Amino acid sequence: MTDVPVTTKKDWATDQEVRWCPGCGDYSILTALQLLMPKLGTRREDTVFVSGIGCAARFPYYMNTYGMHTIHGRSPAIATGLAMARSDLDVWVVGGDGDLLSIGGNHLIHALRRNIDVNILLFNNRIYGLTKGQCSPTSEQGKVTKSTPQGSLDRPFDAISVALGAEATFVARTHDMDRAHMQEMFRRAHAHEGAAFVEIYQNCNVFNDGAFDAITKRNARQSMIIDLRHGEPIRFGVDRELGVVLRRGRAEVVRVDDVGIQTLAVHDETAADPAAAFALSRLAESVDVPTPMGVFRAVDRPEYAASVNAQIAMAQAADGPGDLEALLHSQPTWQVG
Amino acid sequence: MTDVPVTTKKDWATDQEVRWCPGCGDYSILTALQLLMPKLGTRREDTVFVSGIGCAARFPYYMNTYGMHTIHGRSPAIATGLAMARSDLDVWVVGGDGDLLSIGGNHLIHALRRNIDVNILLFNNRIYGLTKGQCSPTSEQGKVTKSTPQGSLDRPFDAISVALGAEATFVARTHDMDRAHMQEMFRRAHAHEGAAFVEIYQNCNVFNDGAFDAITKRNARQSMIIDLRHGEPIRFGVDRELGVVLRRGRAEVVRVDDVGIQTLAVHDETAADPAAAFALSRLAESVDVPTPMGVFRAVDRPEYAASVNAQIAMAQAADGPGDLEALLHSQPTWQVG
Amino acid sequence: MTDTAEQAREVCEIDRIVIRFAGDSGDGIQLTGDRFTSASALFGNDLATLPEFPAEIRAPAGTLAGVSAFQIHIADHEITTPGDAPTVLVAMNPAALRSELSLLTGGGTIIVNHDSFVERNLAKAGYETDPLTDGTLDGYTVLTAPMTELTKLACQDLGVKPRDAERSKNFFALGLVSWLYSRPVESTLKWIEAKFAGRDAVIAANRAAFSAGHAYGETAELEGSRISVAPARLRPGTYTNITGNTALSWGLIAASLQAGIPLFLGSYPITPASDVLHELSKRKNFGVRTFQAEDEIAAVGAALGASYGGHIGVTATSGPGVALKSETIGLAVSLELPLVIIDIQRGGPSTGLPTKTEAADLMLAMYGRHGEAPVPIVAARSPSDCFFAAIEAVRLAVEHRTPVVLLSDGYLANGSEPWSIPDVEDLPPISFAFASEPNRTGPDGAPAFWPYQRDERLVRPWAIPGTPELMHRIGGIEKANGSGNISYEPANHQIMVNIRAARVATIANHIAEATVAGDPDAGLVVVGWGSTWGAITSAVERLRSRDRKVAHIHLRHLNPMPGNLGSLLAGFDRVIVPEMNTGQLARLLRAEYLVDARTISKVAGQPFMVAELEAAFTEALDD
Amino acid sequence: MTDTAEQAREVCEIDRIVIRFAGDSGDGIQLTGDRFTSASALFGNDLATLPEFPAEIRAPAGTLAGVSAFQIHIADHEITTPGDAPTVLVAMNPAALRSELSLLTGGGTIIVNHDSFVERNLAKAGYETDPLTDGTLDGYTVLTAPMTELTKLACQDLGVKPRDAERSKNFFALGLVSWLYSRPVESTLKWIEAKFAGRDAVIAANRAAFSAGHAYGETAELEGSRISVAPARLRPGTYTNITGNTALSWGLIAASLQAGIPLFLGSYPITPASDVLHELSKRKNFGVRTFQAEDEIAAVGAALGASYGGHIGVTATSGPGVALKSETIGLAVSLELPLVIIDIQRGGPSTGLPTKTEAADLMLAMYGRHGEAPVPIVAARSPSDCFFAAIEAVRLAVEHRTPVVLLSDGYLANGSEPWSIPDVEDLPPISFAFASEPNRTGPDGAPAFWPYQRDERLVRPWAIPGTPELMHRIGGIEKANGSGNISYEPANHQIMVNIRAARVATIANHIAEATVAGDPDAGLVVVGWGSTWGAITSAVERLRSRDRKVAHIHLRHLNPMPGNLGSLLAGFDRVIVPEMNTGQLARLLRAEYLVDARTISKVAGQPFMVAELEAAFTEALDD
Ligand SMILES: Cc1ncc(C[n+]2csc(CCOP(=O)(O)OP(=O)(O)O)c2C)c(N)n1
Ligand SMILES: Cc1ncc(C[n+]2csc(CCOP(=O)(O)OP(=O)(O)O)c2C)c(N)n1
Ligand code: SF4
Ligand code: SF4
Ligand SMILES: [Mg+2]
Ligand SMILES: [Mg+2]
Repeated sequence: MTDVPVTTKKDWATDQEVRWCPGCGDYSILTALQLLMPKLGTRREDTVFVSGIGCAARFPYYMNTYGMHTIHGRSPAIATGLAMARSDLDVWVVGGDGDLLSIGGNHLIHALRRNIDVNILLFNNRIYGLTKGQCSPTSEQGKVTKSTPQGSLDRPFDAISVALGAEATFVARTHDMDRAHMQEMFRRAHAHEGAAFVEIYQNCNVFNDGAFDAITKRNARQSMIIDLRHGEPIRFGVDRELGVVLRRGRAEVVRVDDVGIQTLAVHDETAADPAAAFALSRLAESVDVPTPMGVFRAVDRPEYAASVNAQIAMAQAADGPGDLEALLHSQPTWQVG
Repeated sequence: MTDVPVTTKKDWATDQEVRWCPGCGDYSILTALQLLMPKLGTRREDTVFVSGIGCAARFPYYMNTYGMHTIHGRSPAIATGLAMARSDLDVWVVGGDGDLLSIGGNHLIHALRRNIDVNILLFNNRIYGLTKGQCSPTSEQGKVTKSTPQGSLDRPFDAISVALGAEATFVARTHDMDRAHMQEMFRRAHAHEGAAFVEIYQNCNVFNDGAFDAITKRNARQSMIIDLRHGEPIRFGVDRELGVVLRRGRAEVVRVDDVGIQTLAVHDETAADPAAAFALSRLAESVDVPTPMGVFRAVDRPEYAASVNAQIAMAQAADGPGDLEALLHSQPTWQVG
Repeated sequence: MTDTAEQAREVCEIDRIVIRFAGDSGDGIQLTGDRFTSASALFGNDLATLPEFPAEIRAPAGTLAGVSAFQIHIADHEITTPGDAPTVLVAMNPAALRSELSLLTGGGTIIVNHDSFVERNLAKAGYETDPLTDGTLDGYTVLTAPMTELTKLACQDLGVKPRDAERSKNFFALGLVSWLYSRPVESTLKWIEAKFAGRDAVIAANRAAFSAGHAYGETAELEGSRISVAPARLRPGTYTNITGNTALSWGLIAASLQAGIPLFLGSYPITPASDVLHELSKRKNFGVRTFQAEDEIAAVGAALGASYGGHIGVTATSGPGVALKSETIGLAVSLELPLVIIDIQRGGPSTGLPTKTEAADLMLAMYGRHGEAPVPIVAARSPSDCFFAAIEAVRLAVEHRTPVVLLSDGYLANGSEPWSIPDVEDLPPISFAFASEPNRTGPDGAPAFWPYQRDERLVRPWAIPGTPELMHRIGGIEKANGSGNISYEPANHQIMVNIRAARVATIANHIAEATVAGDPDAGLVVVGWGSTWGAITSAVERLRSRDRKVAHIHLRHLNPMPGNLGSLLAGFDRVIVPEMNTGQLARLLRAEYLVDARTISKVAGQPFMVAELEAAFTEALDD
Repeated sequence: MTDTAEQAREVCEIDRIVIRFAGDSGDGIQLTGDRFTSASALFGNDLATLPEFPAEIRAPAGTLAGVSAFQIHIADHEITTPGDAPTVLVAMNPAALRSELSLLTGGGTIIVNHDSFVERNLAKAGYETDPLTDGTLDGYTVLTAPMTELTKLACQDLGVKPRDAERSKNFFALGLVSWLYSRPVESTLKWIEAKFAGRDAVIAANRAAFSAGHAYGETAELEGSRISVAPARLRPGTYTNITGNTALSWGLIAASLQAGIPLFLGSYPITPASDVLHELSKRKNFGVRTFQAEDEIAAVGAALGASYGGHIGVTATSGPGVALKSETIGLAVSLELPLVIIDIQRGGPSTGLPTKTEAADLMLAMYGRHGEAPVPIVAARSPSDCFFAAIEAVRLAVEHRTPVVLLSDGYLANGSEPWSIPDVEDLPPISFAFASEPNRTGPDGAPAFWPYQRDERLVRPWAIPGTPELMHRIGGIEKANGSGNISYEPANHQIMVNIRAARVATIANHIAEATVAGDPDAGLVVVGWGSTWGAITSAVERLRSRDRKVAHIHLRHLNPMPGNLGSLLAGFDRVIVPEMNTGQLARLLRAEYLVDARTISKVAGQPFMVAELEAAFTEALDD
């Protein structure tokens, strides 16, 4: 990426009127990314945003890059083909909790295990926004929605647990109320080679307003957000009086004084074994308990397209560059006349 | 289930000629189940086997119960509807690693999170058998198959990790070489209320012969199978000299002498937090390291259909049993003439 | 419950009027329209409505993209459409005026909220100058009222904050329009109480705003006198105003009662079908099970599984969902189990125009499966007809053990009309019985059960799990006719392909014949299906009132087609087919009967206007 | 590489022969058939083959369900089918004899492995008594040989274990048949060396068995003398024997070279399409990318993503997969990007008959999407023609920026025929260029890019990521023609629907016109598509050799159809359409041209026999 032209936020914005409800959390995510892109040292023409369908999925229309607004749930699969064909591109996938965890769940976990080089941003508002308020795979049990007047019976997924169970190499969580934190996660995701999965707690102020207030409201954050920092003991709380220990394979929130700093778990996002990260993901059991934010896991594993290109190179080294004439004569032949 | 007639294996077998390759591991699984069914105290007419497509998926034809051999990957969804509609039935789902983890992966994880009362048997032979030998989502990286002549590039799923990441309430693993162990797992799965997921290492002697020999061969088992027993320290090895500890959130195999019995992890399949079970699942990193077998997790959570029926009962208690006449007049009406 | 409008002096009676309410999505336009509709319905008019939402996503307030509209046609006689062009436009803001004005009939009446015509809003709507003063509205009857201000004023002493009071301005408009068009008042005030029960401030504000609007009409000097549309002479009966999706949902419930087996809906939300899921999920007291699946494939799969278990498996979706369900519907064809696939059509292809109407999925329903996989197709013709279409779809599915596609569309789904509530006793029966015992003797002389042994209608037994002796396995691989065992026999496959075709074809003997409306002896016949019924009917009536002869055949069943259709068509020298697609039914008719059926096509996300069809029919008659 | 058969005394020359090898799946029948095919090809015969596998799943050895067969038709003149009925049946076990005997022509020759006719095997095959002795074979020429024993004997001194030696018995049969039908020997011995390179014991055993079989023919007293089929006078050229799936895969590679952009195959394994994935995954040195996706939807999605990136996105599947891809194909229609969907048709509906052939997905290809979503359809007519059909499909997709469906079927996919290898220079060009710069000036006077600004063929620019200045967003929601911005405008939607239809319709101006084979002045025309070409051609030739006049039009393009087809059809008084479905093309022709096209239907998982068509055509001519 030599001499990438200097750009500003507005270079990355399109002329299209942004069409989300006033107050929607999607705006702050869009702003965070539009402000970040000029700092990533990439070109607009080398960047592609791929999405499915949903409010979140309208995202590509607002980024002055290449973009595909595809069909519901299929963006990870479509982005997989694009990333395989064009490893030179910077490919982002944006979608909602319905788009990526309900109808698109399978494409998501397969893209993760294959380590496709795409940055996947899951806008989790725990509701179906675009279709006006049905429950989603992240809606809490008992939630009353248009489709569940007596309360949802489905146990929700924890997006981080799902990703870690699917062999993901980069897994992080952030939220729409903290631009700096979002940008840090996006920057890390972009820097990661392979599939980078970022869950963003996002407020749908029309159909699920305040879903994350207990955690993300300014005054709540210190005591409700477990800020994961690589190499540091996991601590949080107004006076950092709380911490996390890993006991018998599971993570527990403790008072630092009760256990002593040295017993606190030291966060290692690079651990080859995802078990500890998974244990941490289980802390976010509901929307009103301290919830880890930050990078859960970031490990190196060959990125898919690179391996694909390597096989092509090997094949060409072995059989020489493709020669059609030779191919057509590669089976037994005989002459007539 | 009062006075269930006494039956024997042959009552549970159909007159259909079994059509698997001679030597296929599927035979031993079929036998194990046909021998077990008479002991479960259920009726044949109350039992339904639902499958997708694949060698494994031919299973229903050989069980003299009700059965649906459906389409590739959809059996968990179809069984979900059946189990929701008929909570009185004993519903089993049988499928291969392609059927349930590739095309059917999404239906599987959603059935697990909803805790649908079905017993899911995953015949994992790490290959596509019926289509004659392409790689599957559980094939090891680098595997040379018809579709991957230069070796597969995909990182495989660990079925147990996927299930645990998807909020499964019952998760177990067994293998086709040990009838007693298979039967024990099937019995436990059957007894579990809600979705019971059992992965069975199964040998495809035609397209992936010996895939599990390193673990399941009689002489290898003692040292390669980590036998999970609830409430007991996790030990294995010819002289039970090896064990498992849970350290910093992850599971490690150790020499018992080095750490002392008291530090060994005591297996708790009923732990509310799936983290420890997940940590154990990571031990099966490849097919040539000690691999845990048995029940990883078995916790109580309301079974889906029961909750559905409860909502119906609540609705009837509240609004009275459905009255069409009243429904048709439930909006403002007016008279003409 | 009925109440009557207090009549005032100098009211001029007219036979029909089309009013269009328009404003920002946030202005509660749909609510206002719904309420005006109920009042008119209770008053006894015949009516038809057409809500028009902005695209699924919310647009910024005050912009053209954010305009929401609701059109209602009320008359003192029977009508079949929401009206081509409104004669009255209620515009709550500049954007509404701008986007809807073109629809208004020349010289029509425009009622605007003057307070919203300020710089910022004008700019957002793309007006450089104020249309109220720059001559844009010359030739129209314009009635402006400072609705926002007067509403705030009215709420002043109620302790309602001005910002909240402002939200009630749509009720001011409703009150004003109610006065202008002599709508009953009491019922609306009562309704406000009920609707906002528990939120006293809101009730107070809305009542005050409504009354203020009504009073404004009475007192202010309004050009043009007050207008009234007398009640229509509808067939006697008890009426309710119903939308297509509600009628369809109730029809499914009625069908499950007629069949005596529970209803199972497996669905995945999608516009404009989601309301079927919403409505049925509120009806669990009927033993209805609703399942919001992870996707459309799981939704139809679950429905099929429920059908195997002895329930009526139903799935409701729109085009994109039907495409996804294709493989599973093919399985249902092979399993020969009841299944109802509801396609509430919307603009396509792909995501297309999710909130706009279209009827271009007929060929998908007919041919959208691999191999030879015929399925019966039923279509609804009006909002209330969705009730009966749903019953018919379930009847065919259950009695003939087959998946059935039920076609509706966005226009029917959200549109409404008064419906003479049928007597529950008169609903069509759905008769069948689960298999209860073996149907043959095995080679060993013991009783045996053959799942594919057929009755005279080629229907196989429906043996559900739990039934002793009848354990059997079914699947999507070709089966030996009779035993149902897997069979790769060439001859057997040919037989099964033929039987699957015959099973559907013979349904023609079990459905109503096609009937001819209008002039059976006309030279020209208009053949239609689905929601074009209303516009075709009106257009045909207009032509006939001008003594032009036209016949109209409207198809409830698209596959198989009624047995008498071929001979009926042979009786006309011209066949034209108006469709909201590029000519799908026309192609089916041409292929089936070799008649030169001509297409009148409109694929613009909107229903046909009566005038459009009237013109097209006239042309067809003249050339 | 060619070699010639050593000729022996008393050989009787015949012009054609149809040999069917049959045995247990484990007996290596396909290998034997393939080898006999190559030998015959190298010898210079024209030929056609028809492998018949048992159902996908392996059946127990020795059972009827486990029988695998391979039929080959060799001739000294041009032939187009693998032959209706074999004149020679090689049966390696009783089950093979039982399941295949009925196919054999009366008085045909039967060659059996005597050793396998023992109690157990006879029972497994359902024979109560030994067909070799109970008169079952009266009227046939029966030639029995103790193949197993003689093979073991031959291998005795090679240090090969008897059990392994037994595995070579199919080579004994091959040797014997090679002698009987005067096939070259050397090439087969050479081939054995190559095929089993590294496994010396196997090579030794197979060579020994083959030679023993050949010697057995020379020495033993065989009824009926030795037969030879002379080389065919084929057009001069270099020939290779090729299957449909190989030809199709190579065609895709050729097309990517012609277009100058890489090939991307997104696929999910399914019979009978998997071999395309297998073949292309071996050709990465051509820069081909192959991706085994998690399912068919991901496979086509990845292909579409690759197309957006500037590759030729292709997906290969069979009916069930096409059904699943429906929604994504609809998206491709809306995005107006190149995409090739290959449907290797098999028996349906649902899982149907996975290993049997059928051609019942035409309507699915034509109409299997929601909304109005037309796509071009191309069909292959013979195994080698799959090469050119693939190039044509890619050409239309790339040049017209549209998804294209390419139809083949199980019969073409696995069948083979000699192919005169084309000169690479003569392959059809594929011309297009990626957009490289802005295509208009924006309001601000600055250069702008409109992704939906069209050229005279209504084709939009293909601007791929990485191109400066051309950043743009596309999606499945309706777009404003030109700018490509989301548009809910009714008028624009109508325009876009019309353009999408016109885009495909105008392709008729860019494809070859339909041509008439046989007698252009006949009264009867046979219209066909796909793999029926061989059987129709032979049947037509037979009739014409009996001085009956028949014309034959075979369609490469099913949508749009050639511009001259309508006028051509008008020139005949009878139109019949043989199809391996219930009449899908016939329905399209009837709807399009209002001609009374009659269907000759066969849906039995097998191709038409020439005799069947000959009879049907004769009947059509006579009545
Ligand atoms: C195949 C298909 N099924 C269903 C829909 C309807 N639909 C559009 S968006 C959506 C889900 C929206 O929820 P989410 O993905 O969480 O995005 P959000 O709107 O909340 O940002 C659904 C069900 C569709 N467009 N296509
Ligand atoms: C929709 C669809 N796609 C693909 C196939 C082809 N197919 C049949 S079984 C199968 C996978 C078999 O592998 P697995 O599920 O592991 O079962 P196994 O045969 O190994 O027991 C595939 C790809 C199909 N029948 N239907
Ligand atoms: S519906 Fe919710 S998620 Fe969608 S734009 Fe509005 S606020 Fe945002
Ligand atoms: S292919 Fe493999 S899995 Fe299938 S039946 Fe044969 S041995 Fe078993
Ligand atoms: Mg959401
Ligand atoms: Mg498998």
